[in-house]
Amino acid sequence: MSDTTVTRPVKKSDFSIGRLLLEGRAFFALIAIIIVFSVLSPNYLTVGNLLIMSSHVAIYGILAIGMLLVILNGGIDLSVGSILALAGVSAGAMMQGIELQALGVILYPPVWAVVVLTCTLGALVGAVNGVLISVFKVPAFVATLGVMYVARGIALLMTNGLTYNNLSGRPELGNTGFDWLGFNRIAGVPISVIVLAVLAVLTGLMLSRSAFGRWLYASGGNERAAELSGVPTRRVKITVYTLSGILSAIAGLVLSSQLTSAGPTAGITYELTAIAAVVIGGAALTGGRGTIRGTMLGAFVIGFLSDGLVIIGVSSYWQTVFTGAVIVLAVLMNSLQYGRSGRKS
Amino acid sequence: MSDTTVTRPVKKSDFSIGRLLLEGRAFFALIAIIIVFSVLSPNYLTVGNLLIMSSHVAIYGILAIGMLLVILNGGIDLSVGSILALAGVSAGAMMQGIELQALGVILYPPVWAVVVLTCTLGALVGAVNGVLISVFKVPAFVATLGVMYVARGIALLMTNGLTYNNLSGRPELGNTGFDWLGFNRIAGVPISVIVLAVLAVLTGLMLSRSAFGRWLYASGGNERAAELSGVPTRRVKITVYTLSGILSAIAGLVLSSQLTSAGPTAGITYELTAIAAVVIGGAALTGGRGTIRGTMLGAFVIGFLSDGLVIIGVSSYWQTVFTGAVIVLAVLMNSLQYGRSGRKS
Amino acid sequence: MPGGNPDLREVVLAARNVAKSYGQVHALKGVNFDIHRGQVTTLFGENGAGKSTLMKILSGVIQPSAGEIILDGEPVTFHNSTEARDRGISIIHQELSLAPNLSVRDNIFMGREIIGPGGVNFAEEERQTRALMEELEEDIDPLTPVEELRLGQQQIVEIARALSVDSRILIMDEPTSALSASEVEVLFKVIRDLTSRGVSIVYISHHLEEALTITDHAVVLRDGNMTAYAPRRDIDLEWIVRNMVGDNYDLGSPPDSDKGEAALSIRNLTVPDPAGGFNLVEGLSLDVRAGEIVCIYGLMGAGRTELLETCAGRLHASGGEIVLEGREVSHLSIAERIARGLALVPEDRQRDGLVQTMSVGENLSLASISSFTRGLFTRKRAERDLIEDSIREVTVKTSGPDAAIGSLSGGNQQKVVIGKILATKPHVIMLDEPSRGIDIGAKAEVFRLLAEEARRGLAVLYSTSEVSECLSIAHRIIVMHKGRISAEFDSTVTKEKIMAASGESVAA
Amino acid sequence: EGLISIIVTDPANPYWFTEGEVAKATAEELGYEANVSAHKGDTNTESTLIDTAITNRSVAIILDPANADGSIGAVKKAVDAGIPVFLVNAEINQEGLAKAQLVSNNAQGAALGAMQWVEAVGDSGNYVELFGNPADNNAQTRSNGFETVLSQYPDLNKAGQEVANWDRTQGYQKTQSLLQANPDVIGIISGNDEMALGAIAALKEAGKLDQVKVGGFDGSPDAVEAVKAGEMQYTVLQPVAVFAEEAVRQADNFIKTGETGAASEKQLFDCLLITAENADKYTSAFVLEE
Ligand SMILES: Nc1ncnc2c1ncn2[C@@H]1O[C@H](COP(=O)(O)OP(=O)(O)OP(=O)(O)O)[C@@H](O)[C@H]1O
Ligand SMILES: Nc1ncnc2c1ncn2[C@@H]1O[C@H](COP(=O)(O)OP(=O)(O)OP(=O)(O)O)[C@@H](O)[C@H]1O
Ligand SMILES: [Mg+2]
Ligand SMILES: [Mg+2]
Repeated sequence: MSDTTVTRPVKKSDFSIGRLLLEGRAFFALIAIIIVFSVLSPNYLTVGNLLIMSSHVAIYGILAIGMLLVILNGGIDLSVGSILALAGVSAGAMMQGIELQALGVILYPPVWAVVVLTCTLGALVGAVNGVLISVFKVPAFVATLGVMYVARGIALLMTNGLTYNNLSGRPELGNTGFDWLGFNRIAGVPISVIVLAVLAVLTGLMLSRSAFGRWLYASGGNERAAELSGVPTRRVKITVYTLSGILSAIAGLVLSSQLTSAGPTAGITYELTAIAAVVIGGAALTGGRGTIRGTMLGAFVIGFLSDGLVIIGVSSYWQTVFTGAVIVLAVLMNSLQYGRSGRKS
Repeated sequence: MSDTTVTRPVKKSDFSIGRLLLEGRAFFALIAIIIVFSVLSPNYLTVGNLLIMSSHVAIYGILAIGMLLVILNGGIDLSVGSILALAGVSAGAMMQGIELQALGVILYPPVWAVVVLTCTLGALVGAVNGVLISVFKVPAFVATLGVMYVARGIALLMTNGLTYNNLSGRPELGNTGFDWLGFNRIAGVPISVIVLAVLAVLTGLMLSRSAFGRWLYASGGNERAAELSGVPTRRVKITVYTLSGILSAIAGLVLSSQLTSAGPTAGITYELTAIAAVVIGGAALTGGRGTIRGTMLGAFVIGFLSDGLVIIGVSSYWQTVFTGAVIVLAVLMNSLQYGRSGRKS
Repeated sequence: MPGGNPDLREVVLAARNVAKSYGQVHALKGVNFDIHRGQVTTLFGENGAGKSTLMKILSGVIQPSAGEIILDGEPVTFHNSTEARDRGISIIHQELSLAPNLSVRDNIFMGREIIGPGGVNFAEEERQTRALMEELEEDIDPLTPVEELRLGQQQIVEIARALSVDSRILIMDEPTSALSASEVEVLFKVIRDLTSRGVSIVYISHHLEEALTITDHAVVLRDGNMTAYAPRRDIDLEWIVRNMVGDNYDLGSPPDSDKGEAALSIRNLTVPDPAGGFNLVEGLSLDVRAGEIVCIYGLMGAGRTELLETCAGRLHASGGEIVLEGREVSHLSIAERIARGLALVPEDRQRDGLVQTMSVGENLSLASISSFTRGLFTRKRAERDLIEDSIREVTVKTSGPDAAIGSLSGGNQQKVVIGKILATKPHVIMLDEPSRGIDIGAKAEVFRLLAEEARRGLAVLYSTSEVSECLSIAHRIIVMHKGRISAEFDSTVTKEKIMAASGESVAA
Repeated sequence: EGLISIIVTDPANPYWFTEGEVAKATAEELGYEANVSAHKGDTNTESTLIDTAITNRSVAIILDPANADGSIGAVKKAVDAGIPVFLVNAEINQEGLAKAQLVSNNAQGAALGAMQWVEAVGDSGNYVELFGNPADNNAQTRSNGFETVLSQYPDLNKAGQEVANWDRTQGYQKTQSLLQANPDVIGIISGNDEMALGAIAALKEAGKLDQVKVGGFDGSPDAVEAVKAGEMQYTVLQPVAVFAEEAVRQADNFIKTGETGAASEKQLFDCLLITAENADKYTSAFVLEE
């Protein structure tokens, strides 16, 4: 019965040019965008501009990594933009000092503590999403929609709508260094780009090499089957939303550090951009299919396109039109390709 | 084998208090909201205010009807807010006159023609969604996200970002009457509320009495099965998005008539409100489950809640928090209930 | 038996040199197939032989890559199933194709509504549904949502839908895989009635004996080719099996393994129905010893699935205990039970067994990820060895571990699910209807595999709805009825006794 | 005395926050109840808020209109319901509806800013402009005001203009892109402070803050800090605190006497320039001691 035996090597997670060409139409889109804008503007294809554009991509890219995890799990996270804002203003509040009224002192946590606390906050909000979805069985779209409103409202209430402007800390309080994230460069590369790259590599390793990655793909593909195979599907789900919360918080830290200010209205509609990046990168919204490579390509397509339109001076209305068209086109190509291979939805 | 025979009465499409109580936690939410706000403000529970609030609900409600159709089909339509804006400015442009440059004349179409043309435009944009989704197999979320951007961009380009102000027409041109939709009342009831009621009843009839309604539920429940049974699933899908487009256009007409102006930035994030109304009303985002009654309740819950918060003078930040919390709570209750009954996911 | 020489009856629908390829897979390689008026033609073949593919072509669901279809002597092309239905051809699909959110009535009439003056004529549809249910002797209210029906009843609805069309040619692709013996009897009565009215039937089943009682002709497919054809009088079981697989397979006999201590002990287990009312499993006690094979026989709805799923940890008991090798496991998660050596091969492989987005290899290794994980990372080499061993052990027919799971035939998919569980090195393996939708060859292989494992000390507990499968490798046969054990036999029992204990009328 | 409903654009911006707070404080001081809500630039929300103000039987409405054209209907509705409306900060394109329209003199302010900008930047070189939300008339008014002054210097060349929707993040990212396209710019003129602050963050990041001068508009506390720190050259203070208070006082007059006490419906309030020299006179949000 077994006429063809198992001689083909396992090459799923290997990097292969052929696979890249086949899978990622996003890749072609990116190349096309770079070529078109390089022709239209001599300033586009310079190392400096590519780095600047990458630092813009970083924010969306970090959010998109979290979104990818959630989408692989078959969910969606609309709350990332709000968590970003909440994380930003929380970090801002901590940089201004935490007043302990009972003791009558004002604590100025050092920057590393601010970063840790902010990520913890992001994790908590993400975990709320996860619990609502996995324990209380609220559909992901609705749960995260609700949390999106609530987190935004809390960010507004915390600051009374205002923006924290001074995040640089003071040397005498020992809490300087916050702007390092957004401002410094290592070997000419902005820190935010490095953060994105590190997070992407870590997530890529997690997805392709760890048991958790396998669990994630399995429970996204068929949750019941994964559960019966011993995958702790509920834990996977909560973890995924928690990670998305942490990544949103990191994005919030990077953004407020770039702007040296933190406001409660930051990140509105970023969830849509992050989702667009993930789907342009070839992930299926039904779960179980998608790669970090594709998602990064998707984020770069969006970022390089919108920055390119600014550089060549296209009106902002046309930018809106183009963004929409690229989203549809890129995914159209991916769908045509999926349509060819798998019949199952 | 057959000890219990088939004596259960037909009660599927009957109006039944018991069913309402069971199905629609949204109903309780609405009652609770009305009671709480009536206690807090003497102005809340007056006929005048209820009618005013209903006329606010009308916009979301009309969008939510279209969204319900789409969600019953297992899809989602993020473009409704943009179509609303596009419809508004198109109507505005037509009221200002269509200049035919070749002939050197300016046409002033009568109001009925403006309404028909605007609905046709909405239908066209909706059909683009439908074709992308059903023919090109682009996931609904992505297709409508793209169209959302494109339609918004076109609306902005059409008016160059500005707002059409004068929609009342001029008697000598024979195009007066546009503000009738938004301003008039029949027997004290605002026209917009009547439009909503008529659309809801028509949709309800379509869902419960027509073959199309059954096709819609069937293809939302199991598309493959519906297709194998001869349901024209592709046609159903295109129709559903087209209807959603038409309803968005109607909402756009009602809104610009209420405001007596049409701007390209109208309706931003209304898609989220419409989706929230549908899910609060007990529809499942996975498709195949949901009623027009529930959706209307959901729309009223949202509208009466946010108006109530304004009337008692709660800060807009708290409004954001409450909206989120109500979405999650209402759906939490619905999920708990679903969890009890159906074993199947 | 309908009389007359079947070969003289006219051919109503025929396939001529029909071929179908899916990329590299040649599902059909030029098949000729005739359907005779008013007769039952049975199609036999292993999993993946191409039976369903041929039927889908004849009913317009898919289009052939080559060859033609002849209806009443004229070549025809169907672009979709509706066109075929309009020409009088209808089909019951192997996989259930019902909308779970709709009622029985709506499912039966979806896509071909009876339109009255005020929209759909629900009353008329309901009347017809009721009549169909009466004909099928099934007590199902037309307004019950399909999702509330058990699998067997859903299959009945599917059959009713095909019957409601009044077609000349009715194709049934494994219509009975979830039906009880008495329900099968009813169906056969209906089929005889239809053929006497001149309706032609194509019938596919892996229950060979059952199919033999109804057939007028038999056609055997093997690897996309037609390998044999004969009228009823020339065929018997041995003939079918020989043509299907080339050899005579038997389902084996109980292995003479050393039976050790009780590996799995179920004590007084009670599982409530989530919808309330009665208990699906009612104070049931059962021991399975290491090296022992126990078969649970029962009708649909007897509670076998609930029993096994409770032991596996998917459902929760309201009382009683589950003891694995001397230790209580009721409080453990599914993963912990798998780690202790208790694992389940579920009943519905599409819904509970396979991850469709993953490859064959990833599905096989899914339940034993920890065995090839060191520290944070999985080890590719170890995983590949595990997958290759599994593919060999359960003989999956695949182009390689990277093949998409959807490209395998039903039987091979089932083997992947079993392979996945065996790779966890269980001490007790539970299989819920492991033979559902698998061909006789694969079935024999599965049973041989289980006997082998039992000889090495594995405790095996499987459920089945086919009596002949009880009398194969099982040392003991448990009969369940309404959540309780109604009888217990050793391997020398007769079929009649088993069926009597299940509350089923003895089939001919 | 009754309820005054105050409707501002978005309190998540210090400018409108001050507008709402000052109006509310004044109303309460005069013995009214006050209720601040926000339409966030959406004319439909605005119309809803007007309806609730009517429902609440407000004695007056202080409104920062969402849209010069789009808000006319909402104002008309309130007027039809017999509630006097006082517009602050932005105008509507129809006179005779509202009792008063109190706005800062954007054209004067823009010209003031542009002159200061030329002083800081010099009269030759490339510059770019950050433009506010195009649906808001002020964006165009201010841009025109800049243009009137800057077009007098033929060697000043506008190398780019980008819509940043009054938003800091967009100001940041668009500036970075504009810098890529025009690395030699010497100045950025911005339609409001938020966008200017975004531009400053981008310049800091690029290490070009010394080379490129930035001018803002609004006079927000953050911008004044930046002016003090030498990062921003100037900001144009909109006297929002002044006209917000004045609007409530005119409403009070109107309720009591039937007259607003002002000569005309449209009242322009001149903007003031804040530079490093007078920044220390900025005592609280949007208040410059003379
Ligand atoms: N959509 C498809 N894409 C790729 N291969 C397919 C597809 N459908 C069927 N096949 C392949 O075609 C062959 C025949 O499949 P088919 O379903 O007709 O077998 P079958 O005889 O009905 O088997 P079973 O008894 O398991 O139902 C199998 O090898 C199967 O893997
Ligand atoms: N005691 C009982 N009285 C009435 N109905 C029962 C009883 N026990 C079970 N049922 C029905 O049968 C269903 C359980 O069927 P299920 O198919 O899960 O059982 P099973 O024995 O595993 O059958 P199979 O494995 O053959 O599908 C229940 O949902 C219920 O509707
Ligand atoms: Mg088959
Ligand atoms: Mg079962």
